[in-house]
Amino acid sequence: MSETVIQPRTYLSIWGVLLALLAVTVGVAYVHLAWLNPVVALSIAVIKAVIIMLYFMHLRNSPRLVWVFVGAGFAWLGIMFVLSLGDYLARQYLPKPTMWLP
Amino acid sequence: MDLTVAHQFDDAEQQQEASTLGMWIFLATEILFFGGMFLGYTVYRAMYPHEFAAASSHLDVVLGTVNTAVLLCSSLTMALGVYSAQLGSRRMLALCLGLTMLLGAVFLGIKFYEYYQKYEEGLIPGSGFTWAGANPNQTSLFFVFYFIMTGMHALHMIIGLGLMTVLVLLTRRGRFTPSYYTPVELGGLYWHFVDIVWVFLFPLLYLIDRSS
Amino acid sequence: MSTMPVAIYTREHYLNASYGWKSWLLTRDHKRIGLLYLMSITFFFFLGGAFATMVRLELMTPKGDLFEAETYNKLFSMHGIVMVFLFLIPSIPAVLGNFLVPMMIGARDLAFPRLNLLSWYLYMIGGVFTLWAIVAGGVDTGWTFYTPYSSLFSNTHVVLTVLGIFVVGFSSILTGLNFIVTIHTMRAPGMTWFRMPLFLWSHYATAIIMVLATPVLAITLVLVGVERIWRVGIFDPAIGGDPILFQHLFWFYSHPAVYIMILPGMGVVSELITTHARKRIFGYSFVAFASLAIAFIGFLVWGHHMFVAGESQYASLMFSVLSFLVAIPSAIKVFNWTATLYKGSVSYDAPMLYAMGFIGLFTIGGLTGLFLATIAIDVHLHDTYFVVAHFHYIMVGGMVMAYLGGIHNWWPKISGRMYPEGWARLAAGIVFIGFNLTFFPQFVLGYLGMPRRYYAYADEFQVLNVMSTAGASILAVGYLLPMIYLIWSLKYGPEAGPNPWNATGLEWQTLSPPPPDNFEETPIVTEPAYNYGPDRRTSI
Amino acid sequence: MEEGFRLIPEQASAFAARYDMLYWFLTGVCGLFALLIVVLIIVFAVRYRRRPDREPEQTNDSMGLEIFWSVIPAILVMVMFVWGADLYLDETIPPAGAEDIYVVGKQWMWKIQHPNGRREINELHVPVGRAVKITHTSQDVIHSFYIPAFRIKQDSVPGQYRTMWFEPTRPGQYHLFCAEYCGTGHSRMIGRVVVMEDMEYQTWLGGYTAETPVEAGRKLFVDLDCASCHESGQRQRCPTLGGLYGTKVQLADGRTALFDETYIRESILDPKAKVAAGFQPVMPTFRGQVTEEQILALIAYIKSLSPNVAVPERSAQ
Repeated sequence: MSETVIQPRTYLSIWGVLLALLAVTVGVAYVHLAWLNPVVALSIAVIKAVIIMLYFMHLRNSPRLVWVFVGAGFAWLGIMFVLSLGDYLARQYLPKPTMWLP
Repeated sequence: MDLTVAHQFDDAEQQQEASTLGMWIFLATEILFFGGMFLGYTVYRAMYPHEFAAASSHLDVVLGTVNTAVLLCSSLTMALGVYSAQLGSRRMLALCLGLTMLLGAVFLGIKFYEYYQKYEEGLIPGSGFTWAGANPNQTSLFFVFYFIMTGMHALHMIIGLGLMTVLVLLTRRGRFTPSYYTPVELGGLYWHFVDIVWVFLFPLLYLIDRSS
Repeated sequence: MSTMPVAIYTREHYLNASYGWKSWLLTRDHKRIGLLYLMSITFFFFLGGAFATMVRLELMTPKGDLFEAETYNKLFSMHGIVMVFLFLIPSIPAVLGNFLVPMMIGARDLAFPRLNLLSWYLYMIGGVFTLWAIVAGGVDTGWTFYTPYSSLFSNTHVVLTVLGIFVVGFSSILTGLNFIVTIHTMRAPGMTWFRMPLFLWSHYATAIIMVLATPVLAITLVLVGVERIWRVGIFDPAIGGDPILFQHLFWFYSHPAVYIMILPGMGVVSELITTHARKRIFGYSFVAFASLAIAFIGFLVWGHHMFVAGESQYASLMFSVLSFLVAIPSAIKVFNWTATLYKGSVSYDAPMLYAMGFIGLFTIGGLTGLFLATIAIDVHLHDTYFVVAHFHYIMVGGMVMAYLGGIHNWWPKISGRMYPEGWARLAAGIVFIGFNLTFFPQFVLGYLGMPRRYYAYADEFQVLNVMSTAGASILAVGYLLPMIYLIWSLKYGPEAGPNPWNATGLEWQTLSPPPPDNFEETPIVTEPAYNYGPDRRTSI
Repeated sequence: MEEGFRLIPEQASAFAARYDMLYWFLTGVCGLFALLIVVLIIVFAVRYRRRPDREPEQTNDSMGLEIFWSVIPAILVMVMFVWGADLYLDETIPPAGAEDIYVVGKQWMWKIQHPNGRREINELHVPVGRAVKITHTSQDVIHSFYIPAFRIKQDSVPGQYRTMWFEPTRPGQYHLFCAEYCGTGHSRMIGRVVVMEDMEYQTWLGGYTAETPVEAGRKLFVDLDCASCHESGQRQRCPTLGGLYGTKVQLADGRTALFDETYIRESILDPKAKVAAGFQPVMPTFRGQVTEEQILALIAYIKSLSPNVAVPERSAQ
């Protein structure tokens, strides 16, 4: 399927990047950034996940159809998070509507 | 038509494409399976941020980091395993799979040691939960999700080790050739997925707020 | 291409290819697995039907005088659980889907036959766990398992039932996975996406929902099990948990699940209408994309189950708008089916009667859904018999009618024998009348304010409840008839040729019952889906 | 709830009248569409039934028709949405000055408490013509406070206070149901709502001598020695509670919280959860020492310390 066989050299460099990102994410956790902490931690995690998927899981040279299904998995996860947390957000922070149409 | 192509497929290329697509769809179901737990975690972290931060900084960050590194190494050896399968060198493939299993076992060892530590400190949620700080109930919620998520992840790791054992046996029997190594590829996809789950679990559970 | 109908017993086909229980229990032939599913699903359908009959008998009188309150609560819970998880979700995809998807695309089998057999075994294991829970004492939480009642206060076999449903969920995931991969990679040469029968489009959409929604149910049930065994406060408000979170997770699966139940029915009806009206479907691409639209929007609307449950007003507004949008694709389908009948040659065979009954009843079911999507109306009607009537109109009036229509339509292909037409039309009529008499009074009961799951109710509701129970007994007769004459037809039914309806699907171009590998040689597809042109005579 | 068979529920509240207008609009529109489909199917099935001498004519698709029956239903459903949402949002906020009644749902009974302290089980006496605000919660599982004649229902969720309101317009007796399945006695958890003339209601209410919740709250406030901290001038140990109800309170960790029933209840049961700014988390928890009714009484007393109850409200319709 993946005619272009990925060389061990690439795997090793990807491995190095992942370990570096691990060190970064642990280091950043000790810096007080208040609400920015989880954002940074999660974006680093997303970068690591994308790298693993592209190179280790050969997504780079897989047919586009596989990309669609990977995208669908994360998109549906997004739907569940956005609509559920939207409800929790609306309950805590938005004031109760008093008047909508006069 | 060699025997490795099942009767319902026309050729090996169609079989390979179908198997890979099937595996990725299965991984999509796993994404949503873990997603349910992540949603619960996110909701309660938003509700009780301080209790979650206090409980999180109670976890041993060194062991967590080491465990993440161990899993990243096991992903490397798994990828090299698939590479050697593509080359067709059976000895290298068996070696890589063995290394991957070893690293997986190390990960589980560290994990269960951490569980034992929690047991010692009386942090198992339920009746035996003791917590000196404020609001023990909300804090125990963090440990509930800690145990459920890492427990489910460990279960998937154990299943992964089972898959690897099967792959090693098949390799020894010379089942894989450079033109037919799909099971190794699928085993690799599964293993990397379990690694990705841990990549998200580690910061969310261990690194909530280490700065204070 | 239609070969002469060679006598069934002489020719080798998938039924007499091999004998013995091993050839059935270890089969990898999608047709045999479809029959295994048919038998187990019929058992669970009549088990659920028995619970329904007992519930209706109890509700004949306002006072609770036939069963104890606990027993009644267990009866309606078991009716819900067995019907939803063990009949409605698997029935059309597992029986007709398994049998027909490979044949309709011209393949020899599904992509992963072993996974398909595993799917049936998981279904049976889950069914056995649920049966064990029933025999051991049943569960009284309703099929929705709302916490904190199901996790803390109910003292019935919740964990056992939850385990059973957890296992059955994986059977549904495997079926969905199999269909998606098969439709994507194993279509016969010439069978492009837009030459596929609409049966496959609706099963493709159903498979997407099965694969993407069921895992969330699995994890939700695991959390309920953990909460019930260790009481750690995931959903327990006393120690910080939130019961609304359970409802979000549960309905994220359970609303798409109702589309898993109805979409296959729509696929069957698209086939029945075109075959028995000898007409090309009206607006093929619209009906096809409507299936996908239902599958996608179906994931965005679950909040309409929680309008009064504690959701914020803003979330309710959003879910209400989205719930109205999901009604549009269904409306498009109904209009297209009706337009297909125009200028056709409409036969009154049993499958067509079921299909026309489906369109009428599904329309009423869908339109009453608009009532429940309107927030102000739902405040009064939520958790009353209006909701019960709404989803029975879609499940029983829609899905079961389509299931029976599909079974009758493809019975000649499955068994090689024709069913008795007279009896079949009578049964269809009885089912239609019994159904309407059972569930239409419940709309009025709901508007009057009779709550759901009530063991004893106020006196003024009695007349309508007696009508409903009368209808239920007629409906029961209507469902028993097909089982009798279909089994009778296996031995005495006249031999049906390869294409009794002279239909256009690929499954009708091979012999019936089909050979183990479906086709002598892989068919080449050249014409569009429903090519009922003038060259195709109506009567053979 | 006059006995005897009926097809239309009684209309006994202002909301019920507006509700029924929308209900019959929906019935009309949906009934029309259902009739259209059923009639078309029957006409086509009979007109184009299969006859040996007639072949089916293949009609070709028409994009115009498809657009037509996508856009028209879309517009119709949006009208339904707007009307329904407007009616719903108008009814979510209780008007100012409504009669304040506390309801606690418990496995298989409704415990109701009037402002002057009168308690009832499964019975709710209300005056006609005046808005009544129900503040309700549940002690164990999820129940649902449902009065069909007023067309209102809301789930009583354990662990949080929820408010709903109605304005009875017709004296009489109406059903009170529990609409969310809550166990064995779910169908026994019913009652009566008695709507009385104002005079009758006052005499029924007046004849009651027991202490009002505010007095009961005051007594509890002293008995549980909350007063020793919150009242006697020791400003630096704990905050005084006068004039706080309905305002935003600054918390120790920088967040702000609305000082409402839920905040009071949480501070009584989990004091360290939301500590006020400038104070130490020294307050002990009272979980297990106070019942739901006692918490309600304490809340009534604390609310009475804030004369201008500034809950976001609007004038009664």
